Amino acid sequence: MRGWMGKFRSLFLFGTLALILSGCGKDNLSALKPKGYSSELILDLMLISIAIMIFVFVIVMAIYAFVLVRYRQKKDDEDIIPKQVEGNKALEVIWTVIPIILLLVLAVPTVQATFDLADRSTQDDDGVLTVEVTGNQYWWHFNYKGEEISSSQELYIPTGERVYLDMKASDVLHSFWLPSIAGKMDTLPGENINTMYLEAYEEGVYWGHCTELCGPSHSLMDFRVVAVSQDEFEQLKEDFRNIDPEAKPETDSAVEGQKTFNNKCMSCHAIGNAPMGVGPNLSNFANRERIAGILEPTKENLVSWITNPDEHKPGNKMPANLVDEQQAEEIADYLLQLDHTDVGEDAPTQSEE
Amino acid sequence: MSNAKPAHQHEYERKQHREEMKHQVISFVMMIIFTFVAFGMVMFEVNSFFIIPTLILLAVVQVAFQLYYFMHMKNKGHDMPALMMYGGAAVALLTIITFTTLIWW
Amino acid sequence: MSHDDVLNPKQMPHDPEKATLEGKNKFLGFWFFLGGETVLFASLFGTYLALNGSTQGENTPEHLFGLELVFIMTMLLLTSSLTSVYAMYHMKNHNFQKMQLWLVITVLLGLGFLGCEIYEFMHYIHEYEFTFRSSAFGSAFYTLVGFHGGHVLFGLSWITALIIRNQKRGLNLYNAPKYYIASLYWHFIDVVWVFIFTVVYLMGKVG
Amino acid sequence: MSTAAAQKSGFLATIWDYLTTVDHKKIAQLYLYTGGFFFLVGGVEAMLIRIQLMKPDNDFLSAGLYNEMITMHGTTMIFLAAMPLIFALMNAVVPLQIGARDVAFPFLNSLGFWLFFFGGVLLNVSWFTGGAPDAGWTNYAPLSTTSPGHGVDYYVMGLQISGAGTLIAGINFLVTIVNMRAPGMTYMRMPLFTWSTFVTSALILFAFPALTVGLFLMMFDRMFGSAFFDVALGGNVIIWEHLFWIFGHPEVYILILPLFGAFSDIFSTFSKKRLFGYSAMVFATVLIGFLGFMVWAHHMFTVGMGPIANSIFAVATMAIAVPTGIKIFNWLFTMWGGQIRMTAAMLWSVAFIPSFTIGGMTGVMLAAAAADYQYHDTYFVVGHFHYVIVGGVAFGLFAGLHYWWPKMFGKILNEKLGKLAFWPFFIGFHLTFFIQHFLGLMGMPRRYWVFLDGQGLNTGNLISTIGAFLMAIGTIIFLINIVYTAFKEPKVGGDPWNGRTLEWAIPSPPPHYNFAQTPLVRGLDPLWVEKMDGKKGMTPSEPLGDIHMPNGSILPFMMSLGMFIAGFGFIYQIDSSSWLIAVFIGMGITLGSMLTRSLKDDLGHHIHKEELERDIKKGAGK
Ligand code: HEA
Ligand code: HEA
Ligand code: HEC
Ligand code: CUA
Ligand SMILES: [Cu+2]
Repeated sequence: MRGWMGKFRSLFLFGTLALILSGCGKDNLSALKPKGYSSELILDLMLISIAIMIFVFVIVMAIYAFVLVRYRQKKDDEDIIPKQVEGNKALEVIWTVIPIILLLVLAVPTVQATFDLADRSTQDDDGVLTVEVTGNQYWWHFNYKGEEISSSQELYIPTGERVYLDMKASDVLHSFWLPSIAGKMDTLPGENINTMYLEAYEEGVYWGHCTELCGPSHSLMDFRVVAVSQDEFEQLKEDFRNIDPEAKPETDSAVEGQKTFNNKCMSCHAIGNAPMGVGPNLSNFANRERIAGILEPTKENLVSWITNPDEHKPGNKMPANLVDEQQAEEIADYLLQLDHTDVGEDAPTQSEE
Repeated sequence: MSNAKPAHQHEYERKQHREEMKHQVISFVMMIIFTFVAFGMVMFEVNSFFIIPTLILLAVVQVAFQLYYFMHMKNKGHDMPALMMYGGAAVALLTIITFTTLIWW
Repeated sequence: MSHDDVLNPKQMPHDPEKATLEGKNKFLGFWFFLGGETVLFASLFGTYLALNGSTQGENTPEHLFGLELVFIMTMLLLTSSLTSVYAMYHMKNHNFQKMQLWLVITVLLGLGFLGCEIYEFMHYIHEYEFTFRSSAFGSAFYTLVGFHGGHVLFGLSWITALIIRNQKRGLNLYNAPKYYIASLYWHFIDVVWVFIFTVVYLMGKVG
Repeated sequence: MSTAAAQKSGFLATIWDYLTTVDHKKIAQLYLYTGGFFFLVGGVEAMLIRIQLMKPDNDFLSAGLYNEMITMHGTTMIFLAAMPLIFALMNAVVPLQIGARDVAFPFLNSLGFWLFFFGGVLLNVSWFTGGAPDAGWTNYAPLSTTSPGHGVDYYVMGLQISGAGTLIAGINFLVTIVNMRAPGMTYMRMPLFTWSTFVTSALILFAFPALTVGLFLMMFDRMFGSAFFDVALGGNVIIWEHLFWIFGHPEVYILILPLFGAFSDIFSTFSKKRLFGYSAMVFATVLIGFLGFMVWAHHMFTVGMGPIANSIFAVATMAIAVPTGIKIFNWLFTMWGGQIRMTAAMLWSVAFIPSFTIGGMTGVMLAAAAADYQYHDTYFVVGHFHYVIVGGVAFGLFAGLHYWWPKMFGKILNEKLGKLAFWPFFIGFHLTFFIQHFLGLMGMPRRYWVFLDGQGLNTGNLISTIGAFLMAIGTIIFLINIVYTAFKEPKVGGDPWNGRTLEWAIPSPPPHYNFAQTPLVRGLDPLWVEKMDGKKGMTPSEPLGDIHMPNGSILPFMMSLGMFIAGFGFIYQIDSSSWLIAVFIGMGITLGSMLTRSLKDDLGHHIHKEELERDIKKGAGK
């Protein structure tokens, strides 16, 4: 299926179209710059549809322009009464049949692609990774099924293979959108579990958004997917399993921070492997590209987040003023050294551009 | 109520009404029978693969009697009502199909 | 047609309910309304069917429902449908008092139905603690059946109001359409009930 | 009685007249004023949205307020602006086009309006009582069921009440068109605007009950503790989505079809030709209405219904392009060979064709289910629906208003100002919404309070905001035009455009009984037929005689007011059961009024022959 649709791309019109469109948007964020199987498949489908639409539009506009230029009433023609034409069978058949044909041309690849993207045939095979994704107001949690590891906000996947996502929500509807790798899928509370797959071609940090209105901070529920080589992914699993929540930080301030953190924050957050809590798992916090999905990872921002998260993400579930400024700084020192893996550090990301 | 219609027409109409009433009573009897059958099947636990389709079929036929005889949809001058009832029924059917197939997965 | 003709027709036409333009409009408009009601109840049925497994415990349809009462209710309502047909039969024959009488019987049967339904609900609530709030199934059940019950109540009030209002002055071209559409409404209530006893109770028992 | 009141002069008498009127032409005006007002409200909300999105990380509006803004913008525009404005045109025109003296249910017509009015007011009261609804116009559960405060309660009650009004209006038009046509006005001679009103009303009849049920379930969950959407008790949140879209998709055709009808009339009038392919146009209208019920789940492609359901709904959705295409080409060929007069009404109609075609084509792109996994809930969708809604519905309303303004008010809207309003609006419209398709594909989801800097979205959003300001300028010029016309423009006769259909056969504005004598219709475009036979006006189908007219009544207003009061009661009884008093009072007023209505005979009144003869001498007969 990819074969014959891929071939369309080499056609002139498609080539140019693809070229023009790919001028749009940032790498690793735009649906127009596919870096994975699904997004590429979808882009091909889009291109087919756009080509059909351009074809139709040109015809409509040609008739339109001709009519408007040719049949405008002239100054002295006010009394002319045009012929009252009732219709024209032949013409009417033409503009019924041609659209039907065009739509069939679109419908066939649409159905094929729809089934292709819903394919789950390899999910239960050996060595195929399934990640349980949970959408929460306003953060994401990822549990790597059968691997005894989990992460929040950033999902790690190996490139070149299909990773399945089993998705649900803990509170309201969310939707997981990763434009440059795949499309999107809603996460629902309750018993309905949705499944989709990711297949990234290249290593990189890909940006995703929540696309289902989920409250005031809906627009701030960003996440990232870090695609790394398969070797690195093995390494990552290793690193994650070996996280020691009790590990002693190097600086005094961080040691203080660890204490306060264990006291005040562990009811919601976990370090190391633990089931999903009320707040994100912070195991590898220092590896995150963003704090809470949106803030540049500076100490200043982190302190500000810890003391007043609501200012950055209105309506989020983390209470403000749990600790004072001083303690927050210490905690920040602690969190910013939770650097448990080197994997993914040099993967290209959109913000570099 | 005073009635100035010619006697024969009056008689004719009455006869027609009686005729119609007879049909209606027959349909009532049918409806009662259907109801008995439906309840009977469930109460005496007639366990069969077909029981649910049968129940639904009985209901549909019974409703058709209501509509066509009791509510006179079979009479003339009911084209538009029929159109709209069928329209409603079509949307209703789609809705029910959806709610029984596309809600849980 | 003058006002006098409408209120005191010199001659009753064949179909008094459709003799005036207003009557024709009412007749048609009401049928259309019933078309819309079909979708309304379909949405409720759909919701019920989607949620009838969400019982959150042992208060399942099989466990709760007793068919005897439902059978009695069905007979009451079915018969009331026939009695209202008799009423319309007498309307067509311009026999006003008989029409009123049959409508009174219809109302009594309807009241009987409503009484049973209230008893049924009370029974579920007190014996089984099965309420509107106890599970999604409970919400769906009471909403569907309750909407129907609400229709019964409205229909009864409507017909009663007509009976009382017109008792003194008899049938005319102004109130004939009102009677007619009220009886249509009453039949439609029966139509809905047929699906309720089939889908909710019988199919609920079958499981 | 309305005639008696109208004879009393003075401001209060006028108010009383409008409160009690059952005249479809006055009800049309009421719809126009309220709908117009709500359009401005929705427009101001749109402007606030665009200002917030002018630059990245903006904090012009707070996050919560932004969600309220989009919710109210969508809800207001769809339910309180577009629909009533459409009803304004229908009420003003449809009875005239079929040669009727009034609608089938004048009383219900008024009730429909007042229910809509109070529903709309109730919804907007939420701004002043601690927060508007904030779960999107689609109000998805469980965000809506768990939304704090009373915003969503207002949504539920407001839409429930105005929805009841809409349903009533729909039934009224259906019966009017079936029963009230003048002799000779067969179905296949009805003007396209009447046809589309008919189909639209049928859509209303079948679509609104689904919304009604959805709103009831939502109301029960929020106010009475039921568990339809509460997953902890076995509820299911998808039910709301289906109910909403079973209503919601037909709703978008409810919006566009009447304007398709208006465009058909306008193209034909200003090309001086009969509509090309009339029967195909009728057929296409019916087919769009029919197909409109089978495609709702295209709004739910990413919900997880599975590939089979997605494929079926995708293909069904695409099918709608065929009848719509038939329409586009028939319009083009109506102009083909004609004598096109570029009046303001025609200008809006001509601009509609490319705009709507683009919107329709992006619609078909969205219908490709797999591709929708990328488009869904992004600005691509926002681009799509504003192209069809603004480029179709809003353009259509402007066109229709220009076209029928003289019939409603006896004056032609100033043509120069009309065109002056058009250009900024038209250019602004494309500036605002074309770029949004690309924003969506570049990674901008919809309903985003802020977008972050450095994602390549800044320029696009700025352009979009600039466009919105141009639209605002266009709207303001249109408002100025209305005022200017009211004071400066001369009165015109019954037929200022050289019209073809029946409404142009009587004076502008028409007397309240419309036709002194019901006309005899002898073909499609009846007035044109007579004109071609060298006659000045329609041939009457009846001798001059007394005309039966309905009486005005305050009861519709009272019933709706009762619902309004009860609405507050329902909303606030959660906080304190003493609010139940408001429910009882409100329902008491409503039911009491209903009882009064059914117990008190109301046979209407007659306009006597002599009075008509006097009118005719003054020019009402032609
Ligand atoms: C007036 C309103 C209106 C109209 C007329 C339409 C018309 C169409 N809409 Fe649109 N739509 C909306 C209003 C409207 N829509 C709104 C408000 C939403 C978003 C709601 C929300 O989520 O808030 C929406 C969303 C929406 C979606 C969901 C997107 C998503 O959320 O992911 C889809 C998907 O299929 C869709 C499809 C279509 C199609 C196929 C048509 C077709 O009817 C269009 C047909 C017309 C043409 C195609 C052009 C003319 C035809 C020709 C010239 C013939 C030849 C053409 C071809 C062969 C292609 N619409
Ligand atoms: C009929 C329907 C309709 C109409 C006409 C419009 C018109 C407009 N819409 Fe609307 N829109 C919707 C229906 C409509 N919209 C819906 C359903 C949604 C989805 C909501 C949701 O997600 O839940 C939406 C969402 C929506 C968004 C997306 C918000 C988001 O997802 O975050 C945006 C953003 O640009 C937008 C912009 C506009 C603009 C700029 C106009 C312009 O065309 C408006 C032009 C009008 C004016 C500019 C009026 C000017 C008035 C004045 C200047 C007043 C003067 C004042 C006095 C004299 C008192 N709309
Ligand atoms: C009541 C639960 C709760 C407590 C207690 C809590 N948090 Fe949080 N925290 C959350 C939630 C929920 C989020 C996710 C917020 C969001 O993104 O919407 C979060 C997010 C964070 C983040 C950003 C996470 C990321 O993945 O980028 C940090 C850092 C953080 N919390 C630190 C702390 C610290 C330090 C404390 C103690 C002083 C603390 N939290 C206490 C609930 C809590
Ligand atoms: Cu989560 Cu939007
Ligand atoms: Cu749609």
